[in-house]
Amino acid sequence: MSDVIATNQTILVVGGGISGMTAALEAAECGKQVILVEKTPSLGGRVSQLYKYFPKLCFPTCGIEINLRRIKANRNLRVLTMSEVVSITGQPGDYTATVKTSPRYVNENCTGCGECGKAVEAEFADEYNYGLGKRKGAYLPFAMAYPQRYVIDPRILGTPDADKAKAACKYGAVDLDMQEQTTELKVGAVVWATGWKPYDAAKIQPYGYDRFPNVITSVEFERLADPHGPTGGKILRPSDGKEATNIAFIQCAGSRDRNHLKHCSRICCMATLKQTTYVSEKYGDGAKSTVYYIDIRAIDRIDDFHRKVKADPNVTFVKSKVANIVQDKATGDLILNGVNTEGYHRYANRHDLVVLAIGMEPSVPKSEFPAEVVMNENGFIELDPANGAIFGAGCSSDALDVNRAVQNATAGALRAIQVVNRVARTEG
Amino acid sequence: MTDLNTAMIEKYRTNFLKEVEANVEEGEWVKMCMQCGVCSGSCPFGPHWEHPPQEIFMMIRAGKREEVLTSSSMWMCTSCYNCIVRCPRGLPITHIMHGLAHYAKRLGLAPKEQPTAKFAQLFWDNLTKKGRVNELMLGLQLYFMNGFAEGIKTSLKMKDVGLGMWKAKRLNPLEILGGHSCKDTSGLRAMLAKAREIEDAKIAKFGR
Amino acid sequence: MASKIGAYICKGCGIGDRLDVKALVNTAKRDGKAAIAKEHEFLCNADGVAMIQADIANEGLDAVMIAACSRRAKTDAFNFEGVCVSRANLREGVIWCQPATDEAQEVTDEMAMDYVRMACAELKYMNAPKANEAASYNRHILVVGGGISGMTAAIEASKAGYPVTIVEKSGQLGGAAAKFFRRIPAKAPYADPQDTGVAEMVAAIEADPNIKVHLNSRVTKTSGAPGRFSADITAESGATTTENFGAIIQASGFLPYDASQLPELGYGKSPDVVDQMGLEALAQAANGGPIKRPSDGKEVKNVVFVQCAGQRSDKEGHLPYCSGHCCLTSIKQAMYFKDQNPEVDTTILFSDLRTPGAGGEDFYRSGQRKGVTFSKGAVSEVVPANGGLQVKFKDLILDEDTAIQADLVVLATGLVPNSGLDIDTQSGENEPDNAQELSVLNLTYRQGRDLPLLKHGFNDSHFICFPYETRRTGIYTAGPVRRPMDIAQAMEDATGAALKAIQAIENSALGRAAHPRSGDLSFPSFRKEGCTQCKRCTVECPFGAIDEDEQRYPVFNEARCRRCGTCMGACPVRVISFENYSVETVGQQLKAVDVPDEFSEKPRFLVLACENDAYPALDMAAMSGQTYSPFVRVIPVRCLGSVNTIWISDALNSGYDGVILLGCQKGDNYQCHFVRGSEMAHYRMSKIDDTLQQLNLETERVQTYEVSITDTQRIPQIINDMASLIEKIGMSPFKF
Amino acid sequence: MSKKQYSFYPGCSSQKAASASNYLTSVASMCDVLNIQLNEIPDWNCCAASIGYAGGGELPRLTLSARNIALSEQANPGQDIVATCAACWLATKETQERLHKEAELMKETNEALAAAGLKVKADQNVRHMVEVLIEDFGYDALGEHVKKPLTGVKIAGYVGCQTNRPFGIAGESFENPKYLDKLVETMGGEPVENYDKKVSCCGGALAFSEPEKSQALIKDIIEAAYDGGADMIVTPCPVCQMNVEVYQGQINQKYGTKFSMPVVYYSTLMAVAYGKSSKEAGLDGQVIRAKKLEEIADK
Repeated sequence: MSDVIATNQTILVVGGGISGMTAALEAAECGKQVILVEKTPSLGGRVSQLYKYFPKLCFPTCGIEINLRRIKANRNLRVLTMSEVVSITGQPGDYTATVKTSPRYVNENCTGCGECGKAVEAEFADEYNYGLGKRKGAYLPFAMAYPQRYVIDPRILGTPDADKAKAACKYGAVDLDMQEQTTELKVGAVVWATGWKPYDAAKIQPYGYDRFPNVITSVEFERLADPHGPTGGKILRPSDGKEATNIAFIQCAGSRDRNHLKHCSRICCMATLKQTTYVSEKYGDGAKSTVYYIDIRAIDRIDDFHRKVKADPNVTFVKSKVANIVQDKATGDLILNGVNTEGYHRYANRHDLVVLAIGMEPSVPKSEFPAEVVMNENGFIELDPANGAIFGAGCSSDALDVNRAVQNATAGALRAIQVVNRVARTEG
Repeated sequence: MTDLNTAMIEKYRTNFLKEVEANVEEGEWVKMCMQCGVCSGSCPFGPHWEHPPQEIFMMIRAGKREEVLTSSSMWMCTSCYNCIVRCPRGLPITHIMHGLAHYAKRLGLAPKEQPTAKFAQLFWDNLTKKGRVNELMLGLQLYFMNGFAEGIKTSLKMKDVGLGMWKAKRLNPLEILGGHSCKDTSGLRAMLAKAREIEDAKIAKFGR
Repeated sequence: MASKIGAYICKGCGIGDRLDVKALVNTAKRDGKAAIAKEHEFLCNADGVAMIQADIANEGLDAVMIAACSRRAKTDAFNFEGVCVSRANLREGVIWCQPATDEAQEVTDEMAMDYVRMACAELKYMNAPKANEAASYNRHILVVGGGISGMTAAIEASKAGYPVTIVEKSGQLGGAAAKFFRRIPAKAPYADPQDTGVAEMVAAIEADPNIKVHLNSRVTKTSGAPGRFSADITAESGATTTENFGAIIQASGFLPYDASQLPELGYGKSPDVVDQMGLEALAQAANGGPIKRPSDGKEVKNVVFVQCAGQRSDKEGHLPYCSGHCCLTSIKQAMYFKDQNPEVDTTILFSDLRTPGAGGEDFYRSGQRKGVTFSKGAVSEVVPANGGLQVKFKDLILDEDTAIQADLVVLATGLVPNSGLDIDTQSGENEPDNAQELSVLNLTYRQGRDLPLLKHGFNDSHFICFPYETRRTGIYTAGPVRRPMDIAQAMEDATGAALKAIQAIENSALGRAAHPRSGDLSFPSFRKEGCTQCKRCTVECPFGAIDEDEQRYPVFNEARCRRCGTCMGACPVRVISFENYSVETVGQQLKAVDVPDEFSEKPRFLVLACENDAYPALDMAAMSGQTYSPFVRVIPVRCLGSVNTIWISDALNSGYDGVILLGCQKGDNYQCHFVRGSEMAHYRMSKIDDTLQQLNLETERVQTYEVSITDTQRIPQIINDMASLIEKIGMSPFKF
Repeated sequence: MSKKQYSFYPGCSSQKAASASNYLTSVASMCDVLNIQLNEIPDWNCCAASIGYAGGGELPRLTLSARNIALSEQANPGQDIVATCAACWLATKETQERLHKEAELMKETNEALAAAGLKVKADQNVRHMVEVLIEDFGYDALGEHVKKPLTGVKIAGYVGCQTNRPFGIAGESFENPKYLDKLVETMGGEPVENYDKKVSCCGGALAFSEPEKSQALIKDIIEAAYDGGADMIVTPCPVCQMNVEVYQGQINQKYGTKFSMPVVYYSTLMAVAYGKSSKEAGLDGQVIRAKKLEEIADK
């Protein structure tokens, strides 16, 4: 931290997901000084928790690897993990950002050898897998985590596990006395790319996410389908670990709904179409997917992917917002009640797993935002002169898919560069 | 132009929609429906609806005036409010259904033998008479609303219920002689008359 | 050529416990010819790095061999300016992927020693690349197309301090948007159509001394490379000026779909059936007053919008994709009527209403609030009736065939990218006579006049995480030419493209490569005397970076080059190489491996692995504790496209029992970030069977796979399968 | 503890010898313990319930409730209006809220009220008795008065529709409100876990006009209670109470079931737990006797 020198020609990028990494890299590769601040212990954000991308069904980790290589190779870019921007004051070309860094309890000596992880016994819900699995109290968040440095869960401090971890490290990397640090950074412009969080599914009461174990969210489903996930890529339902073969996908779970999120989250339709291919890929004719939707929003070049999925005899589409879900206590199956509005057909369909295509909510609400910015009522940062040189990027600015988020982040990088270049010109 | 064409020309005109917006309680919400069907799926009487709410909204937008107003569907509403709390567009569906049913009745288009339509009217007359509901009278009138013979049958069928209630002192045969009432019934009637007058005037203004 | 090598063997992470480090030090000295060879308890910490730096300074090392963890780990620690560095992967590549048993000890040690030998051998033929002095710097950006995208790119680049020239073929700026009455709102509350903003942008451009505009002009010739593009700008008069640029943004926009291909929907039959552009024209004419229908000037009292007209369909002549903006556009256009006169009936017939994002749904609700009628319906036909038009359709909600009477029908037809010539079908002898007019850029590139097209004729990258991964370095597309999009998205896209143009300018000036090998200073050089002018390199370069001179010799344009090495892999006479990556750096590695004789029962086989996907997958397999055959030797390559067949024959000649190539997915949905590298490799390997038969070796000894970075189980399996295959078919006879 | 005062709207069914007279009895006993004073709105009239729509229409119906509010403002100024009947609460609260929001409606309503010499401001809250218990007292405070815990009595909390939707009790969800279960626990009884039919409709509004259809719904409600091992059902709504209780005979005839499931009010439970007699708790008002409660009350 202490070695971080920043000037008012430095660009601060907040958030280390795909948008933040992109904004930071694109600016740094233009020769600008960039500081990338990430709240969690490693870069990658939401995309690192995806199994595949639509519509190509390629793997997010492939792009992450390239971006990480770009980061490792770039000397204009410095990364601060486990850090949060708590306040931003000043004006374009002259901001002061206060950054709070939580202790990792592991210093740069860490080689990633994993001995501390082996030594520690305590286990905790694995954030990377949305709590579907467990991880040790000393852990590497995921295989491609960067920095490739372990983390000590503060919950093991003061327990014998903490000392075991320390003892297991031959390189003096475990430092249990690490303290929270606060640093003030002088920066010229800020790109805000803190992304999104899944809407709280428990609030969608008729679907009983809080009551029925076999109702899960689409982000959780990504982890189930991923061979590197908690189930080794098997689609096992939480209640009894049985393989699910009759899966319902409910669209607009929390989106397009004035009781929840008013906006359309854009990605959910495509995510569901993609996830039906996971099912077909694993089980072929052995499994059925049913998509309950209002409108299928497979925008632009992607629509042919939509038609391809439609042609799959194992995928059924029902134009209907499911009214409610009832659990069959005996089997843990779920009965979905509703009406197919294409010609009024009432249904009570049984499924063994229900996936809620969960809506996209901006991670940082206006109330918690460290500076005064113009947000629309959906909580997305608008492009507005009143924001000075604080620019929203990626899903902080709208509900976007990865491709658009990256374009938007690249644009955000230029907006920041315009400001610091102006500073450079005036300072000569 | 042939009648067929005239009929065709009426289709998807917003005339009926506008009529509903002007004359039906909460009618201005009809246009906001996005046909998700959550209301239709949420109704406990759903299977008894010939046209569920979301379909009725589409029919209104398609200009199907007669079909909507003569339908028995709205009369199936049990006022459970499931549809209201689940509607992603915040339509006050229960009230719209009530409004449509009332409007149909007011225009004399409601199905003649619709039991709820009849009962609802009995209920209203009963309560406006004295300002408070006379449960016994209401019950009896109801049983006999389909004629004397029907009435005897129903009464016998309901006998045990009545008996039970009476034993539990929750039904008083003497109510038949009058029973509960507001004091200021004249004021109350005047008030209702005035309210009715105001409402009629508005509907007259729109026409039809 | 590295002359003085320092070899450093780390004992950390269990390497010291698992391997005979003393032996490795000797191997580095004896076989690796290292001037200095040291072991260290914990090489990546400050003390270890300081030791190496001291040796570089005091001993004049020009090359450093690090035998420790994977090259993907501790990159920052083992990064020494101006010194060649190679990595022997003893951690992920040996101890983590081999069982810690006594039986395994011997072969594990052999593995480690080979990797040390290989890393030293690689260094012997490596030079630290230096920036090309010839690199040129030109901050001037050429923007082709003066629509919203082009104007945005120009304004945003200028704001960052870069001069811009816009070339617009029509007589005015503004493109399609200038023909709009209003645009879809871009700001909260997303309730009403808003001004297109074209006038302000034009004014801003005219007021900006940094932006020059050529109207009624086209680009008739483009040559050069990032930092030194030269473009002929030809006016209608024929007058041509030549200007130099550092980078190019192609914002050539779209052409409306030809609605006359939809006679069933009445287009061309009745003047009162228009497309969305047609409606914009009517709205502009009405200018806020009542919109009148073309046939008889009657005020439109009822209008029907038909969504997805000729779109989202596999029918001949229809567009297979969704044009993205049409739903929002129809809502906007319905508002033209409603805002002017709420009594006008406006009906939108759609199959899926697509109004994504925060603004989209608000705008949809606003349309409903204003009384626009939305109906999910499938339109079959539009015919004249009752002095107007009748739209026949199936109401999918009411489940009945029905019809609407309308004064005016608007077909939401899609947009078609204006992306110039399809170089895959229209270059060389297939080039049409009017190619020059048809082309947008008229590149003088060996591979054709325009950018390669993707599916559906759109330009540029189809990558999800790298939308600006252009196949013509320094030339970036923006706006609807690269994906169907509305004004808001086009402006974002153009701003992003402007950054990439600026980035290309700054990096080419320093001789640095563009994505994905960002910052790489190495570039291909070739020995002219050896060249047979076979043109494979010029044909196979995925980025069209290599031209040909008069004598058909390749002309390398470094600034266009992405350093994948596909040319190097293609060259049959092996005259193409990079300072730090060449036929030798890899060839010497595989030769450095100690191949036991055929009676040893210790086969050897080679894996050439894509450094971005296959190699990391092997690292992660090891991290997750998977083991695989100890007889494999893995060499990472920049791209499978850079694999020269000589490596295969060298390997087989020096007694290897098999070779596996691991690359990325090829084909339509290619995942190779050098686009065609993996494809080229597969093609070349399909030809290698003859070579094998000549050597009379079994063809299955050489195998090529498409793998991905997530194949952490599959790749070890592939390796083990090769091991058992060799057991089955026996060792290679070519061992000495 | 000082007396809490509220303007009280009993509603038709709670009148003497009316279908929910026993509800009122138990409420009175409960309030006596909790030291609540209910000031009845003088000359209140029927709210027209939801079924009033057909005959009445919008304005007349709302005016009826407006009259009650106006009378309350006159007689019990500054006091929240409290109703025990779900329909009464819903109709009055809806009117109060709409009058508050819609100036035009306020104007027309007062125009009509003028004919009865009344005027309404509609600025006072309209609350259900359960809200008063939870918000103004809280479970702990309610628990303090328990003398005879309802030990061993298993009770299905049937919330029904109109106490739950569209307004509901603050902090509770529409699909799975927990307050009845918590009240049962507070009174020492045992709630039925995840009672499926908790918020299902009993078809109350159409019990008379569509008996078969509503009784089919009632059947499921009672069945689910038996499945949960319930000794009785508790409800906050007189319409629910009556429908679910009194038609069991007819349902048994139609479906060959052997239902005899007591249906009581939360106030009944509380009165008993607070040590009141069977009579004071309105247990004599049960068509299907709640024997387990009687035993406790008579101890």
